[in-house]
Amino acid sequence: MSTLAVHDHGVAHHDDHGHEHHHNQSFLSKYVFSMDHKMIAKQFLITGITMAVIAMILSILFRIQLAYPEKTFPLLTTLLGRFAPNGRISADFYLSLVTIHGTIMVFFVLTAGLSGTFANLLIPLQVGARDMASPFMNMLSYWFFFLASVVMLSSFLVQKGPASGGWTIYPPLSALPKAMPGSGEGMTLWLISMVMFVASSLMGGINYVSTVLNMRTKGMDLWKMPLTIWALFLTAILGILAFPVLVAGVVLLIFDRSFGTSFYLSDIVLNGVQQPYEGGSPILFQHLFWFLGHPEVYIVIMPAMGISSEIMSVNSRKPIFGYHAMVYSLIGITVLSFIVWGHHMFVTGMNPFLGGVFMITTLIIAVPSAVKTFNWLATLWRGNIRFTPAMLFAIGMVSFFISGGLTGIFLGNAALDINLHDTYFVVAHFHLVMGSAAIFGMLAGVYHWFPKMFGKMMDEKLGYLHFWLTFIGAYLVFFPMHFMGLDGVPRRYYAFTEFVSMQRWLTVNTFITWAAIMAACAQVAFLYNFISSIFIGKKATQNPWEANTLEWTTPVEHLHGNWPGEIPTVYRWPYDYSKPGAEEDYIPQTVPFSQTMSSNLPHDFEDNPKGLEELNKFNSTLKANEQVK
Amino acid sequence: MLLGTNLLMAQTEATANTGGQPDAPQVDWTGVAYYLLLFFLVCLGVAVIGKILKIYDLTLKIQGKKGMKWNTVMAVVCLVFLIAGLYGAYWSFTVQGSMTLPEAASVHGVKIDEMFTVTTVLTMIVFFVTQILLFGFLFQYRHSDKRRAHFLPHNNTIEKIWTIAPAIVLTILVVFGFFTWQKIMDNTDAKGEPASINVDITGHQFAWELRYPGKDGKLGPKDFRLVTAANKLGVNFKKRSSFDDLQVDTMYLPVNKSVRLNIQALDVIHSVYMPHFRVQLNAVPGLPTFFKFTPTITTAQMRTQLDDPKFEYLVYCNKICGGGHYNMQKVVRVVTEAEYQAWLSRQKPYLSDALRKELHFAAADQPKKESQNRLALNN
Amino acid sequence: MSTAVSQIDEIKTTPWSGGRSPFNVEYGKIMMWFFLLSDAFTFSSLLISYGALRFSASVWPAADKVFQSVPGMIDHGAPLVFVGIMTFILILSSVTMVLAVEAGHRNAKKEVIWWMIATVIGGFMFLGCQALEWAHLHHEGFWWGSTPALHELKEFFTEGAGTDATRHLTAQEFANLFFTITGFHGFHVFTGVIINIIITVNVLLGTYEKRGSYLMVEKVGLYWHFVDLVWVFVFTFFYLV
Amino acid sequence: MSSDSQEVHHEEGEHATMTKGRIIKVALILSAITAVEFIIALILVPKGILAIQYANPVYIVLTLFKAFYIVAFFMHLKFEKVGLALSIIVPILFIIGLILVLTNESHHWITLRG
Ligand code: HEA
Ligand code: HEA
Ligand code: CUA
Ligand SMILES: [Cu+2]
Repeated sequence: MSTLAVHDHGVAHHDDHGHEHHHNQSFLSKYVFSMDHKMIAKQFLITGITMAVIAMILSILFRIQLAYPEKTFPLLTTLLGRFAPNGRISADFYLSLVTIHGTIMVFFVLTAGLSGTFANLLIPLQVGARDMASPFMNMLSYWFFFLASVVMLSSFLVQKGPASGGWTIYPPLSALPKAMPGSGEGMTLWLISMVMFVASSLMGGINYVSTVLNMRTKGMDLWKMPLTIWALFLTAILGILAFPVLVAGVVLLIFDRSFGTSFYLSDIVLNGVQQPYEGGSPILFQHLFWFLGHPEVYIVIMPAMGISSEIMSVNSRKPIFGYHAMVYSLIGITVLSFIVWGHHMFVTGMNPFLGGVFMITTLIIAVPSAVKTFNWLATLWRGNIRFTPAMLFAIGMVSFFISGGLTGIFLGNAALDINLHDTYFVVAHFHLVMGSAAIFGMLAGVYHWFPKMFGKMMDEKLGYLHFWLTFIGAYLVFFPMHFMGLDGVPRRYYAFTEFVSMQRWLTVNTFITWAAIMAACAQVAFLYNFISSIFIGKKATQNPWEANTLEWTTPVEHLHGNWPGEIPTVYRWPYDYSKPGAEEDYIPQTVPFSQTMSSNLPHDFEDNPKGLEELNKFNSTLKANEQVK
Repeated sequence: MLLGTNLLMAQTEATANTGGQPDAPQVDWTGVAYYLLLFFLVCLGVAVIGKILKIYDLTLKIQGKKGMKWNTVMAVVCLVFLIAGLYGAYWSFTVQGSMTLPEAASVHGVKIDEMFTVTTVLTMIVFFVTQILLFGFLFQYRHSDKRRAHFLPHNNTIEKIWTIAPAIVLTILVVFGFFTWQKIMDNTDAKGEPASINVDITGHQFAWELRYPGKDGKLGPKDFRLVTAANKLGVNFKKRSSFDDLQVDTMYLPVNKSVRLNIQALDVIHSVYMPHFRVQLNAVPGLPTFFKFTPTITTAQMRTQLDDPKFEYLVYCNKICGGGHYNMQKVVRVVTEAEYQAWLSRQKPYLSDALRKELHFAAADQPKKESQNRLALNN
Repeated sequence: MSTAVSQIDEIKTTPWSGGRSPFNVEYGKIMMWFFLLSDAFTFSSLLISYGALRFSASVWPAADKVFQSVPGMIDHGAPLVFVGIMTFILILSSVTMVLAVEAGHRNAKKEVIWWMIATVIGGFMFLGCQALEWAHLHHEGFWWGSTPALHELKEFFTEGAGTDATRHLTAQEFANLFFTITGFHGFHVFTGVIINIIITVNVLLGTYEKRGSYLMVEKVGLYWHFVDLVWVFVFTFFYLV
Repeated sequence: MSSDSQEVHHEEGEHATMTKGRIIKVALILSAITAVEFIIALILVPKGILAIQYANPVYIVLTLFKAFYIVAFFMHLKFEKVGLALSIIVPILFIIGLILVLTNESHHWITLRG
């Protein structure tokens, strides 16, 4: 009766006097060291958005350099001091900007900010639990993430600037402090921050998994879970299995940097001076990194997929098409994502034989992705579509995922990757699929669950403005990059002035930069909308989107323990929208079939023969009565 | 004296508005203010429009009408976006698409380009179809109170179809790609075919070093411990094969001859990237890699093709390697066999006089012979 | 109709249909299991890296020549004896830990305490041995980024294996990997011991008695056995293979 | 809600399976295997009865046995639900993938270094 006693104790106690308990909760325990999953979700979200905006500003800074490589901007010197002497960002700092931009966006925005927010908010609410399995570790998870963010940003304060070896920190570049300024303290901080981050995501991950496994409410079997939960669950598993490998890689890197070992280093002469390293292999690091790195990119997209599926079903008032297929494709992606990492290393010196193998596995991943894409389209087909901002962003996510995914097919082909690797084609690919699709998934989630998080509604019109500017902006930014890539323009280049063949892209670069600035400005609409709605937004009703999932059965006013009384029991899958014969066009999961006799279908009772019997009896009696009349 | 104070003032002024960066140029704040103002004006405009819309909405409602149908508006915008987008994509393909690399200048490059065309065709079909369906549906099935959505949870046959269809397409791509890849990466000299020319290319921050074999056609072994100012690559001169090696500063390649690039790096990872030949492989310190290819178009021919008299093939560095990464190039000239031989005979041996001194070779008889045939080479 | 309702609203009570743990396992234990799974990936990656580097090396120090002393007692010619002792200690401490868990199931507080204390002692003994082992190797000249002098190196290899250069190179690689990986494992043992102590104290204070179950001991037990498990692999790949 | 799940959990005395006797037995098996490993390492191999390249696979197999006993009995996964066991075992396949790839790579490195 033990631990559950502990953890149930908390719940019981909230049932009894949770309500009056609220106002005499101290500020610290309510807002700062909160153990309530809803508050932690908000903390993750707000930190995530802050990081996102910072990383976005970084991207604008280096875009300015790419657009006006010759111009000087005294303002930059004022802002960046020694990093931008006489009005121009220095070459090394450009790389720092890119590196930190990438790192923050991938890990801090789209891993912590996305999974962290929505796993914390939705898992307990949608599976019907009082809170996370371990609220305490949940809190720790956030605070580790917060620390990691602080450390990462603090690296802008060190003399030689932040890490600048690219977010993939390939050694030897990242291992030799003398190789470039950013590989000094900057890289050290990067590594420290990363270790904390992994700790955070690990604590989060095992929490999510055990919550989904153990704490589903009565009737919530796996095939009644919303796709968001499926996605977040599998994402958590990916994290648990992938991040530790990065830890191993990072540990070895730290030793190479600070303890004179040579795991990744061999035969190095750094500007004329022999280094005492021998026997290591840089490729080893690349394997360890990408064993995480590739699952990571699916960690980034899968929650977005789940969120979009949910939102598209709700707003086209139509069950998600092929629910089972959607789940199986998610599982397929999860499994496959562990055996394709080599596609980042086709031309890095990996054994060509492996290149061939990885190319096969990589292209297979397109199949589950295809299933998802087509099922989304089928969900819209003959729907009754409501264009809430959330819906628009979900659709944007699909559009971007198709575009970006298809470019992935080029890269996945080892033969083509020879000429595309590390060009702007790759940059275009991953921005479409991650910088746009995944971000849009996150934004969709924010718009959709804002009422649940803050009990207020966001302004729709501003939402529309935000969507169209960002959507068009992102396409304008990233579409042309493909063609730069096809012209062999390499990424991580400080300026395209030194190669005659690249100079003709300058106009395009200027255009891209201004498009980016526009898209960035559009985020102001979002931020204003977000913040103002928290305070002056109009009050939300309990179920503003007329959705079926459990979270909308909780009161608008948050209370620790989520449901005032008993946790509701679940009777049906979450996608009974526009069911023929039902009076409403949605039937929440908590409505028993006996209350919807007119709309029940045989298909609802696949795993309940008795129920099916009853249904048939009921229908036959109906017929009989009609004949009587 | 006066002058002095002036200077001083200038100083303080400078530091005042450049955050302690004496030598930094003046910020022209008016410019900044201008942009900020512009931005605020835009925001203001947006706000005003928003208000107007709200009021218009209200008036409509007051008149008992249904108010603005934002849903329909959005649906229409989706349609507009679809059309505009399709045109944009088309424009981008034609205009920017025409700015991409010229035809492949190597044997395997042609294969890669075929691969690329096939992939492009297949994926672009998918691209246009799916995007049209996506936005088409949005407009077609926009909300209306009269209709109810069509309850359709699943349909196994169609799901099977669109699982298998992509699977087939991808199998085609995989098989085609797999064999292309195998062919390209197959690095054993085919029987009968003359051994390919060995070219040694070594990357370091931030330049490429080239080394060609001499008469013996063999490159001498290297060891990073032997690197010195004069012996940049650490060539080992205990071995005879090293003596006639040549140091060159432009990569000359005979057309239609198989070339084997031996790729190395001294400090960090670099990447030998020759887009025109569709050649790329990383240069990894401690792990010599190589890439075999056959150039097919001479620089001269390419110049006429692109009617750009200044055109040059280039080696880029395509793996982040530090501050100079963006400017680490080497010129490649593809020439006829004759030109190549002529050029080759003009090249200086790697074993420079400075290096001889360093190695105290003056005494040894070996180098004497060396120097003679070097003279021979020179005239 | 009422029957109809009850049956039509039937919700399954199978393990997976919600309202209970599908594995009949309390959440804390599931978390521990998944943490261990994750940690297993870390160690595997480290060991795999070791493997990759070792395979690509031409020669490698012979374990029975590197480890042939019992610090403080025998200085030579006792290959693998000392590590044998270490291994045995760790296995034993694992056994005592299971016994503690087993006693926990019988709510036999006294026994739990004794077995836990035994486990802690075992842990400390292992750490002590590892410290000695490290000290000895360090004394011989092995360390991160340093090896014994060239002429001494011969004795760590099977006769005639490799050249001076390769011997030095691989000896260095060996040292780096050995200290890093055993260090990482030692760190785990150390944290394990700390946790065990905390738990022991809690048992003494009767925390779990009040709770009515010694599940906590069981969870910590899992961690402790995992540390043992890792050692089994470290042992094989550094001392035997 | 989940409290009753725990009730269920605690009524089932699944731990009864790990008796003192069995613990001792497993402990003995583990020590025995270790002993065998030592015999191979200290007697068979030096005496040339078993060549090292054959000894290594034997070591690994024995190690896997030990691993099995520790996980199955000490961590008593053998007595947990199959589901849990599988969810722990199956992911290990990915590790095997990593092993295969890196072994292949390390051989490739040898050929590259020449
Ligand atoms: C959200 C993140 C995300 C996602 C989902 C993907 C998805 C995919 N990625 Fe991407 N990728 C990245 C993020 C992501 N990638 C990042 C960040 C990098 C760069 C890292 C760095 O170097 O900095 C990268 C780099 C990258 C490379 C390495 C390029 C290089 O460095 O040389 C490759 C190569 O194979 C690749 C392939 C793929 C493939 C095949 C998919 C597939 O999953 C795509 C599948 C989807 C579709 C195919 C579209 C929908 C399907 C249909 C419409 C059906 C019909 C389609 C067909 C029949 C073809 N990606
Ligand atoms: C989520 C991932 C993400 C996002 C959103 C972005 C956004 C942008 N990126 Fe980023 N980028 C990366 C991930 C991302 N990037 C990565 C991983 C790299 C590789 C780094 C490396 O090489 O090591 C990279 C590198 C990279 C390069 C290559 C630099 C080089 O190689 O030299 C360029 C060049 O233009 C670029 C530009 C931009 C621009 C203009 C934006 C603009 O911001 C786009 C316009 C704005 C938007 C589309 C809106 C985004 C919205 C928000 C950020 C707010 C979000 C709020 C919530 C989600 C609640 N990025
Ligand atoms: Cu050299 Cu990049
Ligand atoms: Cu990938």
